Amino acid sequence: MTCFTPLRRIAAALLLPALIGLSAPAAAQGTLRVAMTLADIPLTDGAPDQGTEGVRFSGITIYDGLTNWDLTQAERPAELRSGLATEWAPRPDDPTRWIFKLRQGVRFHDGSVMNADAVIFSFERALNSNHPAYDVSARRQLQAFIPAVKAWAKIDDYTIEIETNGIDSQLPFQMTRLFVVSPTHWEAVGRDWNAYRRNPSGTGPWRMDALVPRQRMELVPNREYWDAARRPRLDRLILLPIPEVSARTAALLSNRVEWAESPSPDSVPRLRQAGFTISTNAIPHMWPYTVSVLPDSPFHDIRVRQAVNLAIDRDGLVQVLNGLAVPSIGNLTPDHPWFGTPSFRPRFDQAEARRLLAAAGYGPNRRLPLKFIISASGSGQMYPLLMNEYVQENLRQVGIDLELQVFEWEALRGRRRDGAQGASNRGVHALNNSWNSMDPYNGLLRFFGPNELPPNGTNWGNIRDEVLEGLAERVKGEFNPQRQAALLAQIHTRFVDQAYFIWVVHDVGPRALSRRVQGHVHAKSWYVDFSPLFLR
Amino acid sequence: MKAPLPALPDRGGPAQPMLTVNGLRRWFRLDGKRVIRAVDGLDFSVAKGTTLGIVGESGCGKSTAAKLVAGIEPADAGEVVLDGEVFWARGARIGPEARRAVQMVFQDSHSSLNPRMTAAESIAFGPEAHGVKPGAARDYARALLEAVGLPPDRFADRPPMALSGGQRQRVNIARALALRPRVLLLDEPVSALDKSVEAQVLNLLVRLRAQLDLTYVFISHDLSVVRYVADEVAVMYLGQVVEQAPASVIFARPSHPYTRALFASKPSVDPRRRIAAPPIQGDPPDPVDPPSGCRFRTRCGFAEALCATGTPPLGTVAPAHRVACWMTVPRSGHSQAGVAA
Amino acid sequence: MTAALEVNGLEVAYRAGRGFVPVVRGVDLTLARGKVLALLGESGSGKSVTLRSMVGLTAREGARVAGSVRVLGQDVPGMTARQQLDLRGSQVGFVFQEPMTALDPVFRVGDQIAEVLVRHRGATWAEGLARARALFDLVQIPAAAQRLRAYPSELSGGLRQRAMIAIALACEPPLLLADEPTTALDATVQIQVLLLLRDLQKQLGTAVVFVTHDLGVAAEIADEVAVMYAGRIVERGSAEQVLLAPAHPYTRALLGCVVRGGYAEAPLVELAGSPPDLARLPPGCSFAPRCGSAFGPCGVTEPAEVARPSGHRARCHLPLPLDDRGDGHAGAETTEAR
Amino acid sequence: MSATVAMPAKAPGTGYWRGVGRRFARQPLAMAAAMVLLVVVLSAIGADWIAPADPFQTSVSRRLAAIGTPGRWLGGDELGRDMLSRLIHGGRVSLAMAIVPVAVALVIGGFLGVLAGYAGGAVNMAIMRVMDVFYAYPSILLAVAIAGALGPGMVNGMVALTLVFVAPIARVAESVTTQVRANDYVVAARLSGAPTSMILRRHVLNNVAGPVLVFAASQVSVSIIAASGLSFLGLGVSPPQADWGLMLSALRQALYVNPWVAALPGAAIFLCSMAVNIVSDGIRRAMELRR
Amino acid sequence: MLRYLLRRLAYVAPIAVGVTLIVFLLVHIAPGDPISAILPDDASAEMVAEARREYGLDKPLPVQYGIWLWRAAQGELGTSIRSGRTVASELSMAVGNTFILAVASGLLACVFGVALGLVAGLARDRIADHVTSLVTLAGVSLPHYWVAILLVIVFAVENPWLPPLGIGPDTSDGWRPDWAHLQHLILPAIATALIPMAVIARTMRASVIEALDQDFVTTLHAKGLLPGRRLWHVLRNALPTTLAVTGLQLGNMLGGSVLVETVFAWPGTGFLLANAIFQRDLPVLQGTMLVLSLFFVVLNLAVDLLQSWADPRIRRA
Repeated sequence: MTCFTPLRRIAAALLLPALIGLSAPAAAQGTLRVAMTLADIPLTDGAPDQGTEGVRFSGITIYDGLTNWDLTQAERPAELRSGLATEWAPRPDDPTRWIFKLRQGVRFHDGSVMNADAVIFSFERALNSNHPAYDVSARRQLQAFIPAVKAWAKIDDYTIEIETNGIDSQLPFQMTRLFVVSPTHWEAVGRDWNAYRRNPSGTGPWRMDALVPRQRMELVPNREYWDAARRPRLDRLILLPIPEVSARTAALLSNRVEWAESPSPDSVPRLRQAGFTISTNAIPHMWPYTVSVLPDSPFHDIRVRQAVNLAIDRDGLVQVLNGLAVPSIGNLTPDHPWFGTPSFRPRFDQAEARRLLAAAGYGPNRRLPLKFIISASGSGQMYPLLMNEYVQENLRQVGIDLELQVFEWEALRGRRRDGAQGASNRGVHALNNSWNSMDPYNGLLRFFGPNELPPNGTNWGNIRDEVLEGLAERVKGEFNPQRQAALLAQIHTRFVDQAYFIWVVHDVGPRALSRRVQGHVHAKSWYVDFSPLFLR
Repeated sequence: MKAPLPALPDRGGPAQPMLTVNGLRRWFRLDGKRVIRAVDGLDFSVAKGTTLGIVGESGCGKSTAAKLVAGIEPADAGEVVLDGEVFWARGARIGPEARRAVQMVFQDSHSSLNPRMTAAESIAFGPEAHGVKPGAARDYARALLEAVGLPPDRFADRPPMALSGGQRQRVNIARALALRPRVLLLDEPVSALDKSVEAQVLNLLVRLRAQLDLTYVFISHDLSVVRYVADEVAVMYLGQVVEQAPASVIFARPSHPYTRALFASKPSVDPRRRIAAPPIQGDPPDPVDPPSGCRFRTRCGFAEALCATGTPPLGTVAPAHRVACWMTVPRSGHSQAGVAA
Repeated sequence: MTAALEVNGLEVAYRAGRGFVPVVRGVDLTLARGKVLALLGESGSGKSVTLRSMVGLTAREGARVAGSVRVLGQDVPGMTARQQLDLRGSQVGFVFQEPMTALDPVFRVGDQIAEVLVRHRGATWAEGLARARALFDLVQIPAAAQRLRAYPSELSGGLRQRAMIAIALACEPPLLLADEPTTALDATVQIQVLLLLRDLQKQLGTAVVFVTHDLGVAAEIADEVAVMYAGRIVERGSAEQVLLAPAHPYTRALLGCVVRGGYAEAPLVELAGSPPDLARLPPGCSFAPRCGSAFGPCGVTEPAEVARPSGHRARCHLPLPLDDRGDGHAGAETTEAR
Repeated sequence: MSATVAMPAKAPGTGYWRGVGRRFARQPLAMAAAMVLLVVVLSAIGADWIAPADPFQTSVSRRLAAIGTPGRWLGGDELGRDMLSRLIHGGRVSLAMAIVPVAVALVIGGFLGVLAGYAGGAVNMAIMRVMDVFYAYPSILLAVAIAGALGPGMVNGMVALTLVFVAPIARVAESVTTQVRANDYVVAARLSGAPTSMILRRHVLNNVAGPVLVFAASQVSVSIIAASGLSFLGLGVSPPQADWGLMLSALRQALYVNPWVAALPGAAIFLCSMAVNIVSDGIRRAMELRR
Repeated sequence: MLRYLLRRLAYVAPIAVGVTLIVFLLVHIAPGDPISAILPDDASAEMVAEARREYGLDKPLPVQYGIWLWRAAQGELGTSIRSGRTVASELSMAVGNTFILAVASGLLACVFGVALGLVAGLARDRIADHVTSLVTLAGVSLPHYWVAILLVIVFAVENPWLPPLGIGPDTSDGWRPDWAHLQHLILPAIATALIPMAVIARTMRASVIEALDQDFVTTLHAKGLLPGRRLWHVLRNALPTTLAVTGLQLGNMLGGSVLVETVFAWPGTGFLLANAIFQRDLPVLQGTMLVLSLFFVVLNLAVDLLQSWADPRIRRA
């Protein structure tokens, strides 16, 4: 504040004092305004775009999945809990067929009843191109997130059966993404998904009240929400897309919003000083380098992979980020049940890094040139330029000349789809892409094995490891949670020991909150539940 | 003065006209439909060693005519014959050697000198373009400066900005002479000069013509200047020659009503002999939309119905005296036909 | 009745670099009402500056002006800016050389006339336009109604200058200042405009100062002639006196330069050299370096103005010719004979 | 008119540019701006020797250090790197981003413009209509769109900016050439039968060069701002290269914390752009030939 | 006048076609597959092919151009790859918002630009001129997006006088000319107007000086006209050039708004364009570029016509 006195004085002299007070914002009691990092309101038809951010704001607010995430506590990683399905299990006689019992007495915002027909309709519209309600946009948004689903059938009004592609224990996680939409409402709006987006109807705790594309979405509580504990306490929730970080900061500081996603590290001291809370929690989201282990890549050599992991000063970086990150030494945080017991601990040890590099044949006389592709910004990418510059400087100290090639986010995604083996990525040794790791598939299984090679998967670096692949097969067939967790811990142990990634930090999902915001729980999840919030 | 360029040969002898212009025409098109008939059928010839004066008011096409003759502006029709050989015809290019034969001096002495070049450089440019070594061209330029009355020691290295109007015009004359031309087209060379300087330049031009065996086409709006330098005079009106005759004849017996009006419009310096009434009324018409028939008819005191329908031919009324007026054509149907001539 | 114009010791200097360069160096003039004075001179002689200084137009350009100017008995330099504005356009009209640039290109001609009447005569716009129409008839512009609505670029040169004259005469001023008003025009148009001015001058009884470099034009219109050289009036007198019996060598040289012979068997009389640089004037008579008759004192002291009883005056060390007969036959014949 | 008095009698032959230099030197503001530019350019060239610290050396403890901190005399950036060194090194990239596109556009646009202006007719039509098409875009929009299409990066940014500047420079070159060509001295040169190349070299180019260069110089300031704008949007220079636009973009958040340090890159851009504008104004004024 | 209009139209038509070609090519020279933007990470090859077909990306470029142009001519700009809304609907809202900003900043730029330029021109080479000239020079030299951030910090954050972003109050539907909305306009309009204002002022100064140097000004003095009337003459003469530059600057303002709209989260075309670039939303990118550049072409045409109205000499040329 003190630094700004001169500017303030100038401003005071410049502007007529009469102007003061004229624009004092007067938010209605109980109206929470949230500044999103997105540039637009995610699609509101139950198949939100813009990834997990879209799910957070337009998915779990208006809709429910068959399963939901439990976002009520901040200490442990978020777990699954029942959503529109009250219970689910594979059929004992055929573990590829799952029976989901549906919750009774749930109504859509349009008043119609949620039942098996509605769930089947929700599958059909996304996955059955012959169905009248088929919507290609829904398919694009959904298909990749529910790869296990092969077929679906209604058994009775409140029971359905889902068939998986082979045995797959991951189905319940995937069902968090299938939001159930109202067939009655779809008919009512003229069988038009665009109309549905303007006037959506789900079963979720929030109803959409207004939508101005690229400007604003207003949600009001669904007073009849089936889970009384999750009935919103706010009068109104307003979501504002403000992609420019300085604009979000300005919005907060001038009291235009009570909640801003991802404040920039540099603004943290100022925000704290102004009385805002910076809420963080290690969320299942990692910010690593996905390396190419192809034979022509230096990272083919495990010593190089480990050396780079040892060269990075994660604590320093966290400090630079003003605490808006936690160091990452694996896909998961060490307190995670699947973390396992890796013997390789990525730490800051540049001497050891130099030794390993020397062993691999690099040294002061033969510096190691590396080329990473990164993005300038993007969903979940944190502060890519700043962080990459920091890492670049770390690597320089151990004799690595890192060249950063910057793309805008979608172009980088294109490079990701090409895989390290793709022609466009020739000479590229790593990809800087953040990954959400909230479930076994997203956190571990998709990064190795032949089935996951781009463009069908995200094994960008061509990791082939028989040990990992064998363990992964076993996970899919294991329905017992404890045993599944044990297997996953083995996978993660092996993955870290092999240093298949260069881990840097985990996201802490930073958000800046006005002191008026009460009831906030920062779950260890990408998602947040707005229901318990209220304003003081 | 030793010229580094050879003189151009005289081909046809003294009897052959130096310059013959046949059917020269140039129309400018304005956005498709409207046409400015800047030069609309021009014929004349100039004997060797003489001066043809072309007189006319602004917009009559005399400057365009000069550029057409010089081949610097493309003509729509016509040809120019130089000493018996075609200098240019439509579509043909002029060779660099032939190019030398016809040079020009412009009215605006300022815009006709490159502001970034000294007097000597401007003069030397032409010879250099024809392969003369820079050193030799420079010496020649200095000699030419001397010849036009500018001591090279004082003037050779001056940029145009540091020269007066009269001095610049002398440099322009030297520049034109540097290529040893046979014909000099002088487009209002003295009209931007003060009277006292005008006399200096006119005298210089007259002297040089004799010295260097030149032929002049001298364009001017000023009758008295033309009267001083010209052997033969052509009067232009709206792109066409209306009268042409030897100077002595035309000043003694102007035949075309326009020529007469032009002469009568010139005030004398004697306050006792004042002009009682303007010889003609009105301004020259817009060349975009010239009057039909005889173009002068709108301002002519003798105009009759005939003048609006037919364009009078440039007919011979006396030896070497040609006039384009219905009144000079016997039995043309004009009430004054034959009377005036 | 006061004189239309009395100028005494007018000095005008323009800023150049650090100092000032004198452009007009002590000009004395008087002009009776209803008379025409031609101010003759070559470019740079200061004639135009003299003219514009008479109504305070040069002070605006940053010129330093000294001396006395009385227009219709009123002391112009002593006036406030506002009083000068009231004088100009109302009691003194002005016609410039180049009507194309002197008229505002983006205003209709009629409005440019009317605004003078609105300004000085308190007319309404409608009255101003009606009067403009009458003025167009006065200056013999045909199709007046249509031409009033035209922009200057839509008129021919002659019409533009007539419009300019209409502006200058809109308030029927007793004094008209004309700066080379016919120079930019073609010969056949020039004479029309000149004679129009002459007729209007007679008709309205306007006194006119007419600046020109053209001796013929001066002869055509002037009652009196003053010849300027290097910022001074070197000779003045009646038109007959100056043009037919010039007393100053410069005036004689000018007359000699006028081409009027037949084909040039004999070269023109030429005036050697060029006008002096006003910033570096030679000592003595400014014309001395170019003067064929210069002798001892010419290069040392500036000649004072010598007047003859007839009123013919000149600044020259040479005694004036005694045969100032006023009929000027001698002068005319000698020049014609060349 | 009379305000300008006859020219001094002595004027050296090659004196035109010397005269421009003299008239330029008489403008104190322009000289000061030229000095500023000279300092910036020299320090950019000699960045490796002048910069007091390694511009890439991070220092967590000196993040956003205040101005005057030992070892960080102009403060530290968001990674604690030395601002002064980064500003000096950044000048190199920023100036390159500003000057190279204009210089390349000057060559291309100048060539096209002179060609169109001198050839006239159909050639002129063909070239200038194409230029008109490029001219039909708001300049920053065009730069953003091209850079967006090509992707971020210094070279892509330069290509985008070059394309932006070709059309305006070609327009100026064309109009100046057309004016010069209409001068009687060019007509006289053509009358002399000199080859076109010689006329262009001796009569056209040296009269066209001045105004076109002055215009191009004024565009450098536009380029500085546009280039930094691209970096701001993430379409310009990539890290870790120090570039003022990138630094401005990276530090804009720190404006809330340490405004004086964070405002430095913006101030550098402003200072440089202003200096360029003042200098090009000064040259323009010095080049005015008064009769 | 009509003939002039037709001539200008004939001149503009090929430019407009050229503009569409460049807009089209711009998108297709872009490296990277636009399809990847619209598909999930692990989309199958069939999905890719299907999307290609759907967006017509499987056809040869000239055919794609033809189809695109034909559709664009009918006002059909396609569908946003990301939002599924039609590009036309995305644009209509954004164009409206940009228009509001453009009008506001255009007014600011014109009023202050003309006023400053007039003051400088009339006070030529005096103190007021030097000061104004420095101010306008600073105006063209400032990175306006940076100024935008500073404006926000000073006038919205440190002193909560004006809102820092958005086009209106949180719950407003559509724009209304009331104070609640106008106050949102102030800061973005100032930031956007900065450069055009400075350029207009510089042009105005030059035109005023040029007008003052013309001979007719002496005539005005000789006619004894009062200063107010003389000023009116000078203004009318300075107008055509200033108009021309103003048109160009207003167009450039549209371009500059890319940056300013980003800073102020102003949901206009610049905001749309920037996001379309980052999201590789090709139909939106194309549509926005097309509309903005065609608008620029039309704007220039309008300025031409205005200019010919203001200057009778142009009409005759």
